[in-house]
Amino acid sequence: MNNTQNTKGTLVTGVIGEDVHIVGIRSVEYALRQAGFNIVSLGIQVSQEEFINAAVETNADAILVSSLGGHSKIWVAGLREKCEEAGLDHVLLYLGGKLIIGETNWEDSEQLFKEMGVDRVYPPDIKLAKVIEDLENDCKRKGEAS
Amino acid sequence: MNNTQNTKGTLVTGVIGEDVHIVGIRSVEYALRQAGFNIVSLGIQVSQEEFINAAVETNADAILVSSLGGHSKIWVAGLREKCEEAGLDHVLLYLGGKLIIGETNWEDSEQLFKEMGVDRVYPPDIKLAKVIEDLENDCKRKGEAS
Amino acid sequence: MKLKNKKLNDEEFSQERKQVLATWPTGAEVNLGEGIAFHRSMPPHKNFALKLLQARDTKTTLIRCESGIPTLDEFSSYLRYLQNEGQADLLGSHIDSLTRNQRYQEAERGLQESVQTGKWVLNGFPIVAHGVAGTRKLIEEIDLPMMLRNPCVDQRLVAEIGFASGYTGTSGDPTMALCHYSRNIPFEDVIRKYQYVYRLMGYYTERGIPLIASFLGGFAILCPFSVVMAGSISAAIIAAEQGVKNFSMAFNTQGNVVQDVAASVVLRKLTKEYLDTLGYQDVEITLDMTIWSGQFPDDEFSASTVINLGVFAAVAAKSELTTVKTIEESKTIPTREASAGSLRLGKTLINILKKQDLQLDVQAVATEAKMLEMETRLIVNKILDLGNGDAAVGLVKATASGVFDNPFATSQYVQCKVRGVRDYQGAVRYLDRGNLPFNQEIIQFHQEKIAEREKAEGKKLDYQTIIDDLASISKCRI
Amino acid sequence: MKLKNKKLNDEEFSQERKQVLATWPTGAEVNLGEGIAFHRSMPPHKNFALKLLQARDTKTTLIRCESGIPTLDEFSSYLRYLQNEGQADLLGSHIDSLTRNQRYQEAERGLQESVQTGKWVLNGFPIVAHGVAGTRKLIEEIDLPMMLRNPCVDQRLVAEIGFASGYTGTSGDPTMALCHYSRNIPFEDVIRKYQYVYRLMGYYTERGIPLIASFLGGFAILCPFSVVMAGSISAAIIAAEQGVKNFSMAFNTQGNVVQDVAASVVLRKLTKEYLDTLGYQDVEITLDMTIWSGQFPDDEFSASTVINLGVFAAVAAKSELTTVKTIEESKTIPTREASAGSLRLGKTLINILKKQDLQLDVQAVATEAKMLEMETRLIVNKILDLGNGDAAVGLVKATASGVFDNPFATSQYVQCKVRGVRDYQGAVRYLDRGNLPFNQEIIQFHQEKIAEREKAEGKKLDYQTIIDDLASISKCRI
Ligand code: B12
Ligand code: B12
Repeated sequence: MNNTQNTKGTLVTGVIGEDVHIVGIRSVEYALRQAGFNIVSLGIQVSQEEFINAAVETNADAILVSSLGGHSKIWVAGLREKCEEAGLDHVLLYLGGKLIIGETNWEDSEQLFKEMGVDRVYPPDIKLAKVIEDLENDCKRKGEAS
Repeated sequence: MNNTQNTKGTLVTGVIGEDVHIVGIRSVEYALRQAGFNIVSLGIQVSQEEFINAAVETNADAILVSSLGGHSKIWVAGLREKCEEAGLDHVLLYLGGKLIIGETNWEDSEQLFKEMGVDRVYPPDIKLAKVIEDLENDCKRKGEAS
Repeated sequence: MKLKNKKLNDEEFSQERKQVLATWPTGAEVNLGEGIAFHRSMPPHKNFALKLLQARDTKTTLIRCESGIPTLDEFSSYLRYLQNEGQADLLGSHIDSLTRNQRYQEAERGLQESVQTGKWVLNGFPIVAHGVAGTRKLIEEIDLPMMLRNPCVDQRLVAEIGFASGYTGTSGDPTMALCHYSRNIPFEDVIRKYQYVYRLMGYYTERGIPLIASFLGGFAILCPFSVVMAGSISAAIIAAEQGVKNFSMAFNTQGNVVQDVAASVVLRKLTKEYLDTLGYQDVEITLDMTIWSGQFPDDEFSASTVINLGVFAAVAAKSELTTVKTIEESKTIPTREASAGSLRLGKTLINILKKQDLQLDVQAVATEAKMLEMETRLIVNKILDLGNGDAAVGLVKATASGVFDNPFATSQYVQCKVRGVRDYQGAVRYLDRGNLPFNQEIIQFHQEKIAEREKAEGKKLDYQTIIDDLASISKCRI
Repeated sequence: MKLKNKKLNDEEFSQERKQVLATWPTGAEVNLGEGIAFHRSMPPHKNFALKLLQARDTKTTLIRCESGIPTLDEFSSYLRYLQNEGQADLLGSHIDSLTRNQRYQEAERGLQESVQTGKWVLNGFPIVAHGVAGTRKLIEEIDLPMMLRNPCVDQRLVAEIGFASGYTGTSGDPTMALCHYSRNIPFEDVIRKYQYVYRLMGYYTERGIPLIASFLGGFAILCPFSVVMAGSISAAIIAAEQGVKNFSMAFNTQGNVVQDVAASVVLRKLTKEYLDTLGYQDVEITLDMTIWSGQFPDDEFSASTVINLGVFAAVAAKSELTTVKTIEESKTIPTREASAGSLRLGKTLINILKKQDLQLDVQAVATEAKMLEMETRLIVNKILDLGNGDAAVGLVKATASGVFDNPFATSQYVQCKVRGVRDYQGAVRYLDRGNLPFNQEIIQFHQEKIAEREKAEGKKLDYQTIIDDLASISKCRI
């Protein structure tokens, strides 16, 4: 399942769409690398195709999408479907950042993205320890399932 | 009706009850004096009796009560009745300052004090020109009536 | 009884205590020995004076805000909110103004109405109605030092109940009480009542419980600093004689940052010097720079800035304490959210500036401080002269002759001849120096500063200017 | 095409214009002659450059905030609210990021969805979708100067439409666009596109319509000022060559007030000096100190203080302009109430401090400025050296070799080797100077400052410190 023996999993990271906010995902990468994951970092303005190609190439366990600018809905729609087309049936999709402009209810946003096929959606004040915990659990479960 | 020929009217002013906020009424006095009224200034912590005695002595047209501390209800209650007892049937009662702690609706407070027999109730952001105008009108009407 | 700046002897003190405690039933709850034992049982971090000394050592500015809610439960939860959500360093209790004026009966009725209606019918905490038993619950639920905020003529019973309950300081001093909280009580009487309060504090202090007294000397609301500082220094001398050892020298900032900082320099220096010279050496002095206390802007955003500006001056002055107003100051007794938020506003500034060691224009501060020091010295010296070295007697005489004064006093015994006005840069100057004993250099300095503004505005400064200047900060300018 | 810092000739320019205007239907609405006539018909108080020059003459700090709402009606009423209720001196329009990236089709869809749903689906104003006709309505309804806020790689079409509509300036420069708004576009291309924009501005300027360009040089978010200032000075040289005459030299304050003020001194001095030396003498330079642009506190009270602190630095530095964030910065596109309130927050501070002529610790500012000036000179000189006197060529080469750099750049062409970190007093120092061409004195200065903090905290500063420092202001400390 992992392409490297000694990591907890391989993760493709990037900022989706036309978004340039790099600082958040850099912090996430730093924390996950410290926690023992293998990170494939794509930087900013990553298209759906680039995410998928990288995940296929590296046999990734998860794709971590960051989106701060407020256009997440526009950019994330269709990503799950494209993953399936590319044969990435079991890849985990995580999404974090500031997703909706003028968000009034976080649960609504979460619901919206879950319906698009995102596995986990995080609010901006998420503690990275929680993300690590989720990834460890999800990757293990995924490993057992496959 | 006035005890001095050349003024627009005689006004007794003071801060009622245990209240020490002097700055507001000093500004009021200054403005009314400039506008041509005769001011009898009683200062702070004026009791109902002191207001009434001063009004009787000077044959005042109006009593101007200031109250900032928030205890206005406690101190103003009964003032109109005491005026009547003292034979001050036609004296005008004006009230201004910050009347009610945690006031949510100015109209309610106004109503409350009007029911106590106060003729005019002013919110803190009142323009003094409006007070002068009211006084001029009310004093004239009072003069015509008596 | 003839007033004298002389420590009350044990006999006098205990006689008077009996009378004071008898004025209201809850007075009977006070037992000095038991009160001292209670203080000994409190952790040292709940002592106001000790916490301020720590701040002095670490060059930190601590923050608090004012508050007073009638009922115990609500006040307790309000204060805990300020402690936890507001990150307050110290707390206090505004006493309601009925209690301040010994109208305990009415305060008790107001408390009952507040309990029944759930509305805050009183404008503060009616401590006498709550008594020692009730008040101690409050003290025990708060993990910060608490000070009484009670600047009135006669705070003897409130102080007795407050200290016995665990408050570790009080604010209000005879000059404040006379100038702004009384109408026709002779200054002798006011001072005499404060001598009792200070003796009571000395009593605790001598038994190892340092209680701190706060001095303001009259409001600096469009009033030049020298006359109020002369007042607070004189009041401090009176307190020192009764055995007070911890002095929180307070003043209201007025918005010209250089002048506010200069005032802090002078107040610290001269308090130390006068107490020292007069033989009160083993004392601890800290500063408390409170936010502008005149009319506040209605707009909460602008009010935030006025608060920040005061905190900035306090940090720049390395004041041990800043007392902030809230963004709802112009309106009414603030909600706990507004109070806590206003504390965080200041706390953020303090934390960001903490290690920056920001120095304001050293030259400008020094010039301002030099004049201020000269003025203050002349007034204090004259006060001491008038009393033949007795600060209490001197203060009474000085007030009668206008050597001590305030533009917005409420007492008939204060001349209210001095008038302050802002100069071109917003510093407060004497438009009228009344009977203050100034020399030609000072008089000229103020005249020049005023002339500068008159020139810039093309008109003479007069009473209308004073009214405008009183309102200027509430209109978001200076 | 070979990049050169050389004024585009009329031929090149008009060729390129045709291509640019053809990229989207609304491009056809632009007519230069008619645009200039429209500017001539506007009152002078709506010109950004002229208003800033007035501020410079009267030593005032003007204020604005950022905003961008998709629909015309809502944006117009939003801006009028900022003008009337926020007392803004100047306004602007953030362009949405789809438009910034030439995704005009999607921006148009987003605009339609916004109109239909009444929700703000876009993160800015899609000016290309609105075209000249639509945008001019906006300009006509606002009585203040308006600037495009559009720091992206290719703002040629936005600039064409914007200036023709009546905007009188633009922000964004090639260094900013490269560092923070691109991923894999070569610097040559970015600069070349900006040469067009600057030529267009020169064209208006030559015809009596001064348009102002704003320069940031890269974000100073935990990045020492010298490297970003070297970037903005180089970009200004490139603009000057194309005929830009009005320069708004901007930078983000970072919270250490002395350092922020020192940066203003150096930026003003060196911009003037380099433009002068290189033969661009008839230019006007003003400063724009913007609020900290890193992560903001969630708490709106703390956010208020962060805003106030930046405005304070701007006033202390006598900056002609301060650009404020809002108390909702950490959350989302702010409501108009939050924006207007945040403007009033700053306006109150400006008005109160206006005449105070506050001088910060002159000595500390001078020391800080001396080092900063030395650093900035070394970088700019090296950039010019690398280009044999050609700023454009030099900047590209300097970036490739890390002589120009930024810690949080998004472009693969930027080395991101430099690392900033706060010293004990919160000033930002080079933890890693990458390939910046510094001398021993500078290297040692930064090392000493870092060592001071390491000593105080008892541990080495490393990547974790950077992450912590990035978040510190959002956690209400420094
Ligand atoms: C710095 C910044 C910028 C910089 C970015 C510099 C850079 N190279 O990164 C610049 C100035 C370039 C910028 C530009 C813009 N910005 Co901006 N920016 C910010 C700011 C101030 C801080 C962002 C930041 O660095 N945060 C620090 C990091 C550590 O936090 P974070 O990103 O939230 O990430 C954390 C979590 O969210 C989480 N996380 C993030 N991603 C992911 C992904 C996964 C999978 C997981 C598990 C977790 C996770 O982990 C991090 C750890 O704490 C925010 C406001 C704020 N937060 O204070 C606005 C903000 C994000 N920007 C905003 C906007 C609108 C823009 C612009 C569109 C403005 C415009 N119209 O011009 C442009 C965008 C242009 C574009 N093409 O994208 C808005 C977004 C509005 C919304 N979403 O509703 C904000 C909120 C400001 C505002 N109030 O309007 N911005
Ligand atoms: C200065 C001040 C003080 C000073 C007063 C100094 C002095 N000698 O005057 C001091 C510090 C002593 C003080 C004390 C207290 N204060 Co005070 N004080 C203020 C403050 C900051 C300004 C008041 C002021 O001078 N305003 C300027 C004048 C020009 O405005 P004004 O008084 O509103 O008057 C105008 C109008 O209202 C009108 N007006 C006033 N009276 C009348 C009468 C008539 C007939 C008319 C027509 C018009 C009129 O005309 C004026 C012209 O503009 C206000 C808050 C604020 N406004 O910013 C709080 C405030 C009034 N105080 C308040 C309180 C609670 C107190 C204390 C009880 C606090 C305590 N528990 O310790 C004590 C009172 C003690 C006592 N015994 O009364 C509250 C009142 C709460 C409420 N009403 O809901 C306020 C609102 C502060 C707050 N947010 O909590 N205070």
